[in-house]
Amino acid sequence: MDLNIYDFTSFTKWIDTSLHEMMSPFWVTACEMTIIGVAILAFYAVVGLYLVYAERKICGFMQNRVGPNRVGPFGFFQTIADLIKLLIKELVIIKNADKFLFNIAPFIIIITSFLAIAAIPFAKGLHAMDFNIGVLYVMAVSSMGVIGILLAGWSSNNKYSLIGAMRSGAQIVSYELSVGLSLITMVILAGSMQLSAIVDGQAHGWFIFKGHIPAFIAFIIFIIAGTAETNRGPFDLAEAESELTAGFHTEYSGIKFAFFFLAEYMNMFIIASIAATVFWGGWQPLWISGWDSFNHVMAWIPPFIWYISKTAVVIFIMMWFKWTFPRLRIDQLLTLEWKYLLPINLFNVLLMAFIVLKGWHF
Amino acid sequence: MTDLIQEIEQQEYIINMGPQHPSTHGVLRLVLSLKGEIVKNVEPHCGYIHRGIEKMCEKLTYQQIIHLTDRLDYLSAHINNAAVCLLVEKALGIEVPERVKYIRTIIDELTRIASHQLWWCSFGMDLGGLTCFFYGLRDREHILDIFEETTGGRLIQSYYTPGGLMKDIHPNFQKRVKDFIKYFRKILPEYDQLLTGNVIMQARSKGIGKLSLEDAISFGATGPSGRGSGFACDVRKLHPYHLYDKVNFKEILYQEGDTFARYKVRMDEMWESMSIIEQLIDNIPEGDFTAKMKPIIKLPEGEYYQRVEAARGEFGVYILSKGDKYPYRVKFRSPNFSNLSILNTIVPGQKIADLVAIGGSLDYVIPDIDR
Amino acid sequence: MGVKIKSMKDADFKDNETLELFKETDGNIFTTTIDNILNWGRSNSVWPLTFATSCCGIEMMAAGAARHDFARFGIEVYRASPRQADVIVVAGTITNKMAPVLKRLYDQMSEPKYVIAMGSCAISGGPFFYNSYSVIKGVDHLIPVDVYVPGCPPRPESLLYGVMQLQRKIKAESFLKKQFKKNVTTNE
Amino acid sequence: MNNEELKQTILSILPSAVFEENTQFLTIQIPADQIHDFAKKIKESETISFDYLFCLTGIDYGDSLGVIYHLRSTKYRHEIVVKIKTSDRETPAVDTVCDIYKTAEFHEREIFDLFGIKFNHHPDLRRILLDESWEGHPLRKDYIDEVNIVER
Repeated sequence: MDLNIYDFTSFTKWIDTSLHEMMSPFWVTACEMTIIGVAILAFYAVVGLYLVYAERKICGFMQNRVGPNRVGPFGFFQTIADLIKLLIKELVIIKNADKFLFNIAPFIIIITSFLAIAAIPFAKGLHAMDFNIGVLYVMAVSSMGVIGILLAGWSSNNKYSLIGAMRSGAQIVSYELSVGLSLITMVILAGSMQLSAIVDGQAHGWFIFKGHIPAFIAFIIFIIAGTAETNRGPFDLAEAESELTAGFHTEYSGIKFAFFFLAEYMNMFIIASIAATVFWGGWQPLWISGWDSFNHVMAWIPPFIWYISKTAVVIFIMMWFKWTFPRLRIDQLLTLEWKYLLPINLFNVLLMAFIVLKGWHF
Repeated sequence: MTDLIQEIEQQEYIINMGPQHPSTHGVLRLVLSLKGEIVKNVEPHCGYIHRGIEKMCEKLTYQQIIHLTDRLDYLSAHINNAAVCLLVEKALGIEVPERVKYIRTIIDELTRIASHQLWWCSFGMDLGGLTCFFYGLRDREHILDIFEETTGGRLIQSYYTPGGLMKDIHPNFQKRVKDFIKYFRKILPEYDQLLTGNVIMQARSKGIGKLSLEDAISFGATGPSGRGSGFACDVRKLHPYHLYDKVNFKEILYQEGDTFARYKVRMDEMWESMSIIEQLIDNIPEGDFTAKMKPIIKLPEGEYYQRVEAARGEFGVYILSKGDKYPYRVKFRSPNFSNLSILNTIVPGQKIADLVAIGGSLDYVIPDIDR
Repeated sequence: MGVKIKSMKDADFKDNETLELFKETDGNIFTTTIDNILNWGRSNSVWPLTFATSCCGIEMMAAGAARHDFARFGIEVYRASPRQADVIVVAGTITNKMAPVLKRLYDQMSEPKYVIAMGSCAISGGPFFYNSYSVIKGVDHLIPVDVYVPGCPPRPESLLYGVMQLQRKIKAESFLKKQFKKNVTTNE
Repeated sequence: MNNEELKQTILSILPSAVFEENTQFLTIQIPADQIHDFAKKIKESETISFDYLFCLTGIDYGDSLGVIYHLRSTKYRHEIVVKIKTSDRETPAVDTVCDIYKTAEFHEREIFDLFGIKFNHHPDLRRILLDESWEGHPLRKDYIDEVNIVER
């Protein structure tokens, strides 16, 4: 496999060395951090906005409608118009709300979703930070968002918000287990927690094919639990429009509401990209042993395209869930996790360990 | 410390659902006492859309009352109008032409299907399945198209008048109705695929909100809400009007009394309505579309009561006439008002999400409750 | 603002130059450009509140559904929380008991907010004008109305047209000037 | 059971019942203070078993107020109309039947709201359709509201 043409390592190295020639190491670090920060911020904004747009178009497609089509070609600038509107909307100050917590909650949510992006490999060498415990980091950071939800619900001084926040707390704490265990299953197969190493390990076959049965089970569980972790339908109990009006963000207006709105889509993106990275080989092209010319053609498609399209497929599946299923009730939600997903998952970990020990994987 | 815990345990968490809330289907206000997620007590507060229609009717002629009954239960507007028309015709001893009876039966059943479609949308939406909303409304538009061609209106048409109809049906009417039946017979199984067979939907509706037969009778819960508990209350069978004694149809009865039974009753009723229409649509006889009526209707002195089977249950009109052109007292027995009163019996002990599902399965139309 | 929406021709709707003519000309180019961008965003993203009292509500639902599809104009997101909504479509009769609730809902909405009175009940009391003891004769007794959509109930197309009129009205506004004026008054 | 037999049975339960002529349903007038006992008897009676109250109407006769009960037996499918009249307009009061027919709870609240008839022993007699602070009872014939009503 010749992937060197798409290797970003030398490019980043070159930036690093040329910066070192110009300034002192302290300023180099500062400069690099700024570049990465700005790049990720831009990426974040674009992805967030266009996920909202994609969701509207997809739900329109599923509901026999056209969706937005007046603002720009095919309504392409619809979400930008929404963003401008939300930016200049009044921020309502709630009487008797806990002002400090009320104001800080949307930032906690958006920062946690922001942090998780740092660890995700977009292509070889295109990595904000390559932790050796990448999987653990992503899990830890993305589950911190629940603190923001809890604070938002608690500080709003609104009864619906409080119920929404409590539901969300119970839900995320439970489903965190399933997300973690299904990732652990894959870590056993990969033998590493470093995301770049996990991706490298899939150069000759994605883990979902390599790990066959247990990997497939882990993938299904990960998708279910991941959907639940992002508070999306059919697990959108925290917002539950028909029950709790708007759930934990009932009292938020303007840009603070936009933060919640955006963070939901970014969390979905993160879950989808982890699924793509761990199960579907991240930026690695499709590789089938023996089909050399086919593999060669696949390798010519840039890794970033591979990564984005895999993520898009997972996101589409998650949107499909939302627009098909009715919502679960809170006790059914917890039953599903504690009585079904968790035991299956624990068994699956054992199965995977056994298969790896015996070397029965491909 | 234990005292404090006990005191907190005793306290109830009271929330207001409504008047502006997505799942109360209008401006109903429910005051819920919660304990965690479990509803301890629910107290309906209605009257937010009480428009005083009964008082207004005392200053209106019988032809004018039609326009207000439309606006009671706007989803079964035609059926409500039929009640007033039948009452006036009965009081005056007028026999309407056979053609009118056929058309009225067909339009009533179309109204019922349209109403159940809208119920299906909102029930799906209450459960959180937003796509149902668009499927149901998409198919409802087909019925509204038929109505629009014949009556000129979409939602509120005032098509019936005492003695007959406002005008004759459109020449396309029969063809379009047949087309619609053909189309809808194909589409209705899709509804089942999307919602009825769904595991989540079944888990959320089976065994939830059980209404016993005794309670259903005692509360006067009629329509699909009553028939889901095995209460044989279909006015079309008990006191046939229009042509319901001539057509073959089943009264849908389920014994379980839960949300799912009420759901199934409505789904099955759509099939029955289609079969009723199919029996009639080809046989509409030629003739006048209205009987000869005097421009000013004066009911003979006396009391009259007429009931019809509206989409949500038994709709009754009580009129006390003193021989004037205005009625002395008009009372509408609205099905939703009685159906609302069962809420505090079946909800306590269930979760908030169940309350929403139960509310959806009872299918409220708030202006019908408040009049 | 000396703007009369009615005097605008239909073709001018897309034409920003005509819109500028309607604005007072004392603003400089910079603020006008920013205003245009802001107004473009605001007018293309009008989120209604899920609020319906009676029959008109069904037509509002129909307007959002598959055939008429509100979403094309960016009016897709029906918000259940008044804080996040931009426009309250008063669809249906408002009674004396409902009036304080409606006022409160309007107050809970965040600025800039608009009101569409949908249907003759909301405009004037409609069929319940005479002899009714509990109906408010027009919602403009309670809250300021921007667009009236007549009909009983109005067709979904009418509602769409009404919302488009609201979009024109937003486009002719000057957001910055309004903000500036507000600040001046609060400073005094 | 036809109307004639029904008449006999009801007379055996309440001899003082007065039957009206030429009506759609079998209609009886009974004294206002007997309604609770009468309703209990006709509901529990095995032979007539009126268990379904399908309409409960308040009415203003001018000199007095009245309540009309439309009853039906789901078992035998016969119907009856029971009418009572209050003695005066100022302090009208009748006994509630909501312990017998649960649907009466809401309907009686509505009648209390619109006509001002007080139902004794009703568990929760408040206004249901109008505000708590509303003055007067709008469906009475002598109700005047110059603020809200535009006469035509």
